[in-house]
Amino acid sequence: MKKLINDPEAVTSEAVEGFVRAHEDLVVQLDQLVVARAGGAVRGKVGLVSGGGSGHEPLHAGFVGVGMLDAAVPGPMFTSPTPDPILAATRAADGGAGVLHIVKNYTGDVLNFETAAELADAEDIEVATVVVNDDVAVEDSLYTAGRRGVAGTVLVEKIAGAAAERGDDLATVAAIATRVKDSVRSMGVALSACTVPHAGRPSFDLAEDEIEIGIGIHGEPGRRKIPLASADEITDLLLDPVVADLGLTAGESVLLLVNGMGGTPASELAIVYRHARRRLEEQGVAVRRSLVGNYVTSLEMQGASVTVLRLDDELTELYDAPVATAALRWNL
Amino acid sequence: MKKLINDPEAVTSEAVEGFVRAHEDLVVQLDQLVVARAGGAVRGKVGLVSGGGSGHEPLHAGFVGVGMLDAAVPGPMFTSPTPDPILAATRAADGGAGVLHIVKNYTGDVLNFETAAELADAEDIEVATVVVNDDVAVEDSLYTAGRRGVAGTVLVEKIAGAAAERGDDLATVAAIATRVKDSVRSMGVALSACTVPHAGRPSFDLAEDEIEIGIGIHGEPGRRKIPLASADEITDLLLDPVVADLGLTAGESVLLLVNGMGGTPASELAIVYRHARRRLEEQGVAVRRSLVGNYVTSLEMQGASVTVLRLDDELTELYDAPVATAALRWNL
Amino acid sequence: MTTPPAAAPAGPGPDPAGTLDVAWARRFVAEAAQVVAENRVALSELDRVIGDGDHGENMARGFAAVTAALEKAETATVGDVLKLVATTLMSTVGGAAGPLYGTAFLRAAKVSDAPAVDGQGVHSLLDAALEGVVARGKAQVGDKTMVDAWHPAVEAAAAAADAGGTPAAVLRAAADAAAVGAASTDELVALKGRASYLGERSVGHRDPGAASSVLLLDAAARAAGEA
Amino acid sequence: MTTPPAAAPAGPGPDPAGTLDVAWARRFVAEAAQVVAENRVALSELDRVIGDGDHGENMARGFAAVTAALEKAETATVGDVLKLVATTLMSTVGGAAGPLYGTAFLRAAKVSDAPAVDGQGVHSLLDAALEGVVARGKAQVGDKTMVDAWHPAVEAAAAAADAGGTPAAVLRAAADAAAVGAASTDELVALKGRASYLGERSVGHRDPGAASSVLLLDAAARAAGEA
Ligand SMILES: Nc1ncnc2c1ncn2[C@@H]1O[C@H](COP(=O)(O)OP(=O)(O)O)[C@@H](O)[C@H]1O
Ligand SMILES: Nc1ncnc2c1ncn2[C@@H]1O[C@H](COP(=O)(O)OP(=O)(O)O)[C@@H](O)[C@H]1O
Ligand SMILES: [Mg+2]
Ligand SMILES: [Mg+2]
Ligand SMILES: [Mg+2]
Ligand SMILES: [Mg+2]
Repeated sequence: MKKLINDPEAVTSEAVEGFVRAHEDLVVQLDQLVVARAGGAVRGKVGLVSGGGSGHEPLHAGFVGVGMLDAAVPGPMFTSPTPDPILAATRAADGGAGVLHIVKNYTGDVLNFETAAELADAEDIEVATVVVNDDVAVEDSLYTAGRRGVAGTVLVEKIAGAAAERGDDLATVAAIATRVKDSVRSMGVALSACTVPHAGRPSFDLAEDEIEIGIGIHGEPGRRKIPLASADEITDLLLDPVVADLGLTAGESVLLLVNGMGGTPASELAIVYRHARRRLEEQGVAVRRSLVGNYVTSLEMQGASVTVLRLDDELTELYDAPVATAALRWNL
Repeated sequence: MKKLINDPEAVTSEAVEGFVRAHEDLVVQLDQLVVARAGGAVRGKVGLVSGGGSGHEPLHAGFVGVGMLDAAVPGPMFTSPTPDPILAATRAADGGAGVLHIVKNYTGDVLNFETAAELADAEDIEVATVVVNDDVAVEDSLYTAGRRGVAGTVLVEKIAGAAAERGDDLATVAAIATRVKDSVRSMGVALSACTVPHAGRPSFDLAEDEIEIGIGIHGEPGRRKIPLASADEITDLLLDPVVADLGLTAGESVLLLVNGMGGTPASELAIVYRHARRRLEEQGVAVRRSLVGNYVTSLEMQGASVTVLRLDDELTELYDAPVATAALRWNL
Repeated sequence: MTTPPAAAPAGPGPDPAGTLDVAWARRFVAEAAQVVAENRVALSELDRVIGDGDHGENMARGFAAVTAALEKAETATVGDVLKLVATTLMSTVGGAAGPLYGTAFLRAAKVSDAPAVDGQGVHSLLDAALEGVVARGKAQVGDKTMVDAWHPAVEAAAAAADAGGTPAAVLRAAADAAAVGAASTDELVALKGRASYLGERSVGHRDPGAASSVLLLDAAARAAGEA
Repeated sequence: MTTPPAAAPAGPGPDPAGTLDVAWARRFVAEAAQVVAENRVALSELDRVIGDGDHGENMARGFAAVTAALEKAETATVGDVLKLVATTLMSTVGGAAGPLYGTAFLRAAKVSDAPAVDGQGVHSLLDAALEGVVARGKAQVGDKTMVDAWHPAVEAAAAAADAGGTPAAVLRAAADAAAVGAASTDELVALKGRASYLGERSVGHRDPGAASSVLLLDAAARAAGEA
């Protein structure tokens, strides 16, 4: 294992410290491992809190700032944070109008945020929760842990953040977040596994000519291994289930997000984007907004995911609204 | 070799096509492999053109837009473009006030831009050239090819771009670009080599416990191999020669850029940044601006470089000026 | 972590009437911390295969924190100790296991807030723990989770307690049944937790949380037996 | 590229007076394209060790383009062919080698704009090529570049031409001297081009541009000998 780290146990705390110092115009670090918007909670604005295991940078701390999250809670590497820092973040984000928890659907994240929400409630902070579950690689069923939350989370955070920023109340912000969650689907592929620092070895094994389709973002293996194929073929394997699950039809408008898993060159993401866009357009779907880059990563994993969000006018307008965070910034 | 590509020979053209489609609000592609600012040359504004081998994305096309480059010329993978597309880019960037060529100091780049400048001159387009050579891993000498241009190039492009945008004439823009070039130094490390698609094998060999200090950005081996060390130790090995070469002293202000080589997790870059910043501050140097991320990459190489730019008020103001490109965007 | 376990605190010996007291609870924590530390890599490896490879880390981090917290804490009852375990695990383990074990210990603490716990008391305590896991995680037997260890453990504890077993005997019965239950997860398709994402590919591998549950119950039994 | 070389175009046979004509120039291009394609991987491997591993790619791309361009072009003189080679390499090779070879062929074309080139003419042509490389690249003998192949080649060509050698003999002398010169780069520390970044670590490896220069000069000699 070769990494630019000091102590495997200190990766998260040192990385958060470095991140905050590099972006001190945008964020501050609280006593706990919590990254909050500089200047504190905005009075009267709904606060947005997200968090989860570390190793997915820029998620979530990279999205703290104006127009998006008010606080992020980076847990240990690939491990949900505990309720304490989530509660601290919730307090920091509360401007008196309540707080939305944006949670990726993993048992650990759901349970820890649930506990934190109970504790916040005991302090009279109103909390609403949206659980993002955009990963079509996993079947959604009442009898399983359900679909995972992956790259679509960024879009929920961006769009709900814009709604909060324009002054919507908690119920409205939560409803918009839920609408985004219901309109977004993703699927990913790994060409290589990642290595969690304290584990010291790759999270799964892949032969030189194999790739893993339907991976999560925690180094979990995917649904199946297949032989290495061309970028266009792989893109089809990611895009087709997304389109099918969304039930997209000709004439609809979408946002297309091609997300890198951390170790993928930008040129490869552009090649995946090129084909996904062509394919959508061939099906009569208009790609009105695009995002290509490393947004929800798995450390140094090589691979990518394709996310499609069905757009309407309001979601488009909220997506376009000003944002100033470390990893997304426009119109500000 | 596992890559998200179709044909190794088509990587650059497909990636450029995908990139342009994903950012059609900012850029257009010309007939040749040239990426130009959407809306064409700005009348009366000095045009900025840069280019070089591909594989360093987002450099250079990711920096085309308002406040930075007017056109970029992506060559074949790690290979300087030929004079023809450079000439086409120069024409596209010319708004009647002349064009600045920003060239990284590699024999191939210098010679091809030189030829293109001669051809532009023959068409009565005034061209000035700045050759960026910030890599302190290479000794600068009249009797060698001299220091390479690496991550500092981004800062030359940003700051000269702002000067052009505010209306400075060609001589002034070139002088500012030269001032940035003279005030910026970099040094890099590789934890792993990268694999050029058509080569199909790593650009150099590294054992499991070795790293390469003083690498360039073209998969060239560096000055020396050393055993893997801690992030803080490696950061010192990068930062110390940079500070020494700049002759930085207590009381000065700098911009600190920690650049990822493409396959490095954001958390590791933050850890390098954290230590570099601490070290600079211990020496009484004020870090006034920071940039941490993948800006000048070597495909999927794992590693990082540390760049320090000595700041004065004018350079700071130009750095802060609005920019809207695919990879750098603020105040717009 | 290869440091030796904290020495069992000097306390009253085994109660002649066959009850467990706060000293047992403290010995249990010491035993548990040691065995979790020893199995850190093994638990993470189980989790690497069908999860995200951190279960050993999570548990080791949690029990190291419990050990540290207990050193500084005054505790009068079994319930005091279990409550400290609960809150510490809840705030240090993270992941799925943190809230699940945290709730389990919290519920167990509530029913053991007495100076001494007999065989029936041990059963109640285990039963409350299982209820806590199910309340939070909503898993059923057969879903390939820690419930597959806890459920047979509680059943065996009930039988042993009804037969008038000592606390040590009840815990031994529970631990042994948990081991069988954990082994039964090998052949199951996971329906809850991260392993469920693998579907059929989860078959052939043991659930890490079930494995750690066996370690904890075994530590409890050994702490009682050695008393 | 493993396609066979374009068949040498039918043209006049060897000039009895011992001069080279446009047919030779076309044969030279065909030979060069073939040998560059055959050595694509080997040249890139040389470049991988002390450069960026693309020299074979660059040259193969360039000569494939030259072959295609020449197929469609009318050429009356040696100079016509060399000029087409020059502009095509300049616009397709990129990197350092593109402008360097481009300028070399451009300068050579300028001094060979005649229907027939004799032994002295071959020397002038090679001399002009070398001057072009030096004018652009500013390298000296001993800097571990293609100049280390070209410089002895031109000296040998001068001697052979002065001795009244045929064009074929002059080219053979040049090619053989280039091979010795290229081999001499093995022990040099690079002072120009990418390999210079390696400093002492460049010792023990052959310069790729010197190696490709030998291939080109040898192709020229063979094209003359076979005429
Ligand atoms: N819904 C659930 N009910 C009961 N136990 C569960 C549930 N989900 C997960 N678990 C248990 O948690 C264990 C995983 O714990 P851990 O690896 O620490 O957390 P994470 O999965 O968040 O990384 C699983 O092996 C399983 O026994
Ligand atoms: N300044 C120079 N003068 C002469 N030849 C040079 C010079 N710089 C580089 N070369 C030649 O160019 C060759 C490298 O060509 P190539 O690999 O195609 O370009 P690049 O180095 O840009 O990748 C070297 O092996 C060397 O022979
Ligand atoms: Mg986990
Ligand atoms: Mg090159
Ligand atoms: Mg786990
Ligand atoms: Mg080269």
